[in-house]
Amino acid sequence: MIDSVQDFAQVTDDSYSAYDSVTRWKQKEGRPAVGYFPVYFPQEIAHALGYLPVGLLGASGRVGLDMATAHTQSFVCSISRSVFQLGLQGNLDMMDVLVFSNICDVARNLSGITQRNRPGRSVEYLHYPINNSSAHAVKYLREEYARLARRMAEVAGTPALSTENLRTSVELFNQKRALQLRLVHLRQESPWLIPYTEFYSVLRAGSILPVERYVERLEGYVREQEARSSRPKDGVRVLVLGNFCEQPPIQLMKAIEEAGCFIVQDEALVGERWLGHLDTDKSEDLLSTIAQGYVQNLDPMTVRFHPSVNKQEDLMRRVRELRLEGVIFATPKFCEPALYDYMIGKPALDKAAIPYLHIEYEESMSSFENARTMVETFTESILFD
Amino acid sequence: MASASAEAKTTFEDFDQAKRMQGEITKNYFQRLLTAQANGQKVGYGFVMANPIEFFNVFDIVPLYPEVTSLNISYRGGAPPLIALSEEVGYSTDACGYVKMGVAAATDKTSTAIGVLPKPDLLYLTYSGCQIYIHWWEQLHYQTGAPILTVDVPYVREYDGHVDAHDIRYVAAQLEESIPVLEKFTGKRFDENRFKEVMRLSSKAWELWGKVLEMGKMRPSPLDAYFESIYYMAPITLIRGTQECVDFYAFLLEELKERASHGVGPTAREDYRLVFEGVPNYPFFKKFWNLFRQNNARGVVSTYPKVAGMIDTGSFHLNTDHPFESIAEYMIHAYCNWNMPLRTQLLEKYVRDYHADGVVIHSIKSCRSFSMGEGDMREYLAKEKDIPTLLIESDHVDPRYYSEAQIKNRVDAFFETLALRRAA
Amino acid sequence: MQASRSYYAGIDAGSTYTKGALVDDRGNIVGTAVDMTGVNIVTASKKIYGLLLDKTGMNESDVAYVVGTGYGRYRITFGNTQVTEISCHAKGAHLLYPNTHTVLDMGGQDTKAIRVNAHGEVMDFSMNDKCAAGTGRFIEGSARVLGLKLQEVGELSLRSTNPVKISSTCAVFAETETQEQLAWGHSLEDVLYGIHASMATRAIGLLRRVGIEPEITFTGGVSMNPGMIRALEEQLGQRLNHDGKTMYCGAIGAAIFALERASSATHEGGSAA
Amino acid sequence: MITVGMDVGTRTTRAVVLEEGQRLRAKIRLPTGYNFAQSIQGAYDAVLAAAQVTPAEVDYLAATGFGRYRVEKRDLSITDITAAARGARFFFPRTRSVLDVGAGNARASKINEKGKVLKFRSTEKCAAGGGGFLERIAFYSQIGLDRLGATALGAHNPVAISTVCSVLAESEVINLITQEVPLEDILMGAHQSVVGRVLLTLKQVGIEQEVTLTGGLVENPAFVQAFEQKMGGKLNSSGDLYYAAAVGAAYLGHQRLLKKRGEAA
Ligand SMILES: Nc1ncnc2c1ncn2[C@@H]1O[C@H](COP(=O)(O)OP(=O)(O)O)[C@@H](O)[C@H]1O
Ligand SMILES: Nc1ncnc2c1ncn2[C@@H]1O[C@H](COP(=O)(O)OP(=O)(O)O)[C@@H](O)[C@H]1O
Ligand code: SF4
Ligand code: SF4
Ligand code: SF4
Repeated sequence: MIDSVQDFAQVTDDSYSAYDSVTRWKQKEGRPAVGYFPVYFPQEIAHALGYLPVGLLGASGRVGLDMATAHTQSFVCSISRSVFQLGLQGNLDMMDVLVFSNICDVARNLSGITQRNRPGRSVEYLHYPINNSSAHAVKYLREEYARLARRMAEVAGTPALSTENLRTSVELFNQKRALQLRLVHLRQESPWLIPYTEFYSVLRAGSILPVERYVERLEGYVREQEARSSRPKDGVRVLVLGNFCEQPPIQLMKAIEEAGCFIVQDEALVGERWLGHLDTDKSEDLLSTIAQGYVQNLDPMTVRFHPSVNKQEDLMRRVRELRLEGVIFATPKFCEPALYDYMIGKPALDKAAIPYLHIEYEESMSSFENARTMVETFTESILFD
Repeated sequence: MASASAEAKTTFEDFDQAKRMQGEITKNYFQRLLTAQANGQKVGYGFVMANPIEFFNVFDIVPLYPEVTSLNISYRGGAPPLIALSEEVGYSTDACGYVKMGVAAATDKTSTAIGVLPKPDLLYLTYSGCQIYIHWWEQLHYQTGAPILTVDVPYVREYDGHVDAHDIRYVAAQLEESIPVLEKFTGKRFDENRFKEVMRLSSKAWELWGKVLEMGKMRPSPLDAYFESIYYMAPITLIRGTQECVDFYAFLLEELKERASHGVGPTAREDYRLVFEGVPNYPFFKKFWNLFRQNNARGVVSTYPKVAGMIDTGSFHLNTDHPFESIAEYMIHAYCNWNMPLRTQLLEKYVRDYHADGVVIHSIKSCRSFSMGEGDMREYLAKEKDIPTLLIESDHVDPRYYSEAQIKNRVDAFFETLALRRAA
Repeated sequence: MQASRSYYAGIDAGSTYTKGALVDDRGNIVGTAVDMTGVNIVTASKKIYGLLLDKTGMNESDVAYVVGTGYGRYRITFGNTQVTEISCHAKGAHLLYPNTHTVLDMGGQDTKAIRVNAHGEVMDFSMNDKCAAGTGRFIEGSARVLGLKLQEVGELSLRSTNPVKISSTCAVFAETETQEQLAWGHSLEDVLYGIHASMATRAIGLLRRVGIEPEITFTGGVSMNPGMIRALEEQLGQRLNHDGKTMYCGAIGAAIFALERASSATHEGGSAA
Repeated sequence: MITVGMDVGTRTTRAVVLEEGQRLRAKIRLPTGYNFAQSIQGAYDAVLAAAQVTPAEVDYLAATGFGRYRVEKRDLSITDITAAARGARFFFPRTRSVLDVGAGNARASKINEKGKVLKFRSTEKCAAGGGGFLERIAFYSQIGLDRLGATALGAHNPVAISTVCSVLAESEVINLITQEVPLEDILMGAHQSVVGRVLLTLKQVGIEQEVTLTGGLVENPAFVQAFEQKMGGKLNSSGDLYYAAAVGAAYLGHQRLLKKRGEAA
């Protein structure tokens, strides 16, 4: 169990820059790797093609941005610049394919400039439908997936996607998501059991470890945590929104906890567990199943647009169900999707008189004083009168 | 200065009548817009970038483009109070200025420099080129309760500009799906003949507008395809699909030919030919233009007027025989819907085709759809292709981001290097 | 005076300091002068011009041509013409170090990276973007807030053993961050070096935009700051040209332009004023 | 009961001695500098001396401000927003909105009748939303901070300085100076630009009467005047409010002590 935690922490650390574990894996397995930019990526497809899917989650402030600065301006979020810097430095060279998608304008254009600076190597772009009320959306996404699978097979010279492989992969990833969700629920109920830092690195390891190994480790870990009991502690139950893409500095999340808050739910790495369970029994066309899983999933996610879901009502539902005492909007600096979602949530919280706080972060920030002061005041204002 | 005599055209003014006509067209359009709801018409909000406004025409929906209203307001100096209104309720300074202005203008009774704007009856979400469009309509949806009608448009993802058939099918299918929705919304039947007629007029206007912009290839160029186009691009957006629109571009084309034959242009001489990229700065538009005018530089071609449609790239045809597919293709080929390498190559091609001396990129701090990647564009043009390239930054509507001394310094230095190259 | 009107002056009216330089007709630097710009650029530039003449023992009549540069270049009323400081720094750096191919100018309110050709002409340039973090003003601000003299800041930072990471992208914010790091108990030296290191990273980003080609000449007021020199050299892994004159580079370049313009003006038989 | 409140700010450290949570016995301020331990000790010693109390007589020490954790002898640390709110109420009991403007940023809060913070917000970091900007301008224009406000009040036609970034705003000021715009008008413009940002922050939490200003800017008459004009209402401000956060901390310390003693009894 200690081993798992260390293992998780170590690979998490690795994913902050060098991705050495990916290089080692490739050497050992002789198979390709695909790096995917957040938020969501159909990892099972990559897995079924023999790829190791690896999340590109920025460099957590561990690299200087001198090279990225030459190509990008200062008014874009850190994750885009640090992923770009990693690419320019050659730290992503072991990735046979990089995939970006339409989560925002920054990510969309990042695909092209990454391609331009990675001559002769594969950079793919996936379009996730935004119109889930169209009868053609699932079909469209299925074709996108099929296209991507063809490209990836071509790049790596691996055999084309087979239904059998895909079925095995979907089942594995079903397990992974189920375990992650169990952990998420456990922390929702008893947030004092696992410190956020540990919880985060456990989840994050899932974006870099081979799924077989991850599932095995995670199973033991989750079981052990579920069996643990400790005296419930007092804290302000908060929901943290905004960190769905750029990873907040772990120090910031710590500062929130130290100020007396329990982060009962947040959006870090949501894309990893977002699909929940996919039913593999019904269909022979599993690509459609995966596409359907995306298009018809109505769970709220900032970078998804559902004309039919009311984000405000959904937020209030979460306030009730999670027994929240406050909401913290922790938005990455310059991340417009997060900033606009804040403006949707804010009036609803105002109306219901639920306290909320807005702080901005950058992955490379090294000073948390301002944030700490704000969070402390926020908790003081909830706790004392 | 003596006033121009009636018969002979003597001053530049005399060759600048299309701009005045455009002013009239815009004025009339605003008039129609501001009275639409009182006249029982529906107001649909739409986006400028490669929009299928032909559908609005057929259903008699009056379009309101918050991008256009915002730029007009900010051209008239009216942006700060609207931006302030939005920031007071919590919008970030980093958010797109158009959105902040648009949201404030749609709030109850907000009066703007062009009047009290009607609220949306329908939000037409065409996702060509900018992701903020989605967030913007979401804001308005929660604010006003107006329904959103979505047409998803995939990004041009291939670096050679290829667009998959499934992309076109997907967009065309959605356009077809939107017809019953619009019928229900307006209570009118879709009139196919009318639709074809509108399409025909649109194509005609596009064709003429394309020819107008091609005039920039002449040396000297009779027009400034960046600064003057700001005015000229209004009709194609506001009143496309009408005879009036076609007439406007026909007139403009004639006027420019006349300018060419008289050797008249927007600057005294043409010392420099420049390619412009990016949204202009509206609050300081004239000052900004002057920085270039003073140096006798003309924008001979620019990407900005192409936001409405990529008329000069060979990827554009409206075809009445396959109306849905051809509109779909047009929507996919929106400038900001192109990936960055394509955009960069287009600029490079412009430099060649238009015999330009350099490229000016005006980067908008709060618009990542345009600006994310412009740094890399500069890298490529300046470093790999040795094309003099100037990158300057400010905002399209927010005067707080314009620092005159800084920009002037850069522009002056740029002309110094151009002069040096010329001498060499 | 034996040869009247054979001297050429450059005045660089910067945001912080106004600098002046005088060269003779072969381009030798005869003298330099500097003072705070203050609120009145017109007076400041006149004053520097006077100072420059005093120091070199010249009269106005000895000077054939004056070129103004810097932010206040249009206010240098006695100047014959003006050139932007980008061209001037390139020119000046070329004079001081003829093998210069890249110039890094760090001044009070902007940082510029300039690529120059073998004649000291600007091939490409890039300046700090809209966001002003990473300019000399930032060091000045930190010095003032900490109650230090400008000259002390760089020196002190050299004594750092364990530099603190200052990562704020914002100059305004970085000032506060500096103090916060101190409040958390980091040593002054370490915090100061952290500031220099973070500014160096930004400056190198700008240099990369134009391409880093040796030799690199470091100009502007910040080239007087040993902490900045160390941080830049460490991160670049190469040496920079700098000396006591690089601060005057803009003015020197302007003086050279004065020389060149004056000679071409005589050829054309006219005055550029 | 004697409680001491210390507010360790980025520019100045303020210390106050409060008797029975009611009577302000002494107040003192010293520059913070970079040697925190020294300024904190200095301010502590000085304020005790001024109040004529010995260290042994101090019952409680509450610290606030960004350097609060460096006050090693503290019994309690409180954030500046909470402390400033209580301090504002101490001097102006009918306060409902508090505006605390220091060097780095401005914080606006809405409080209830007991001084509890209901909602708050600080100026965004990418903004010239604090007194530091004015300090720079004072330095640059060679006017001196003490005379800055008074000079600005002589303006006839203030020119707007609109840039968001304070560093760039300085360039703008320089640019205006080169255009020979009268200094007073530029200075007032600079004040108005800070006012604009601070007022925005206040509006984001909602303005409720009475509004009290705390922190360093109470010493700047031009800021106060420009603020009142722009807000269209009165602002409580007095020299004592420079010490509001320190007083608020001392007051909360007193409350804490009462509670503890009550529990013990
Ligand atoms: N003696 C010095 N030691 C260290 N730094 C200095 C010294 N003199 C000037 N500087 C730095 O140089 C900057 C001013 O540079 P300068 O090139 O004169 O700017 P500008 O041209 O904008 O006036 C100051 O902000 C300061 O950081
Ligand atoms: N004597 C004064 N006259 C005018 N303004 C002053 C004076 N003293 C301080 N200020 C203003 O107050 C600000 C400092 O406020 P303060 O509350 O001391 O900051 P902090 O809490 O960060 O130490 C300065 O930036 C300055 O603008
Ligand atoms: S952090 Fe926000 S702006 Fe940046 S890539 Fe992610 S979604 Fe886009
Ligand atoms: S982000 Fe850019 S493209 Fe999008 S609405 Fe704003 S200005 Fe237009
Ligand atoms: S305030 Fe800071 S982040 Fe904003 S533009 Fe200025 S230096 Fe940059």
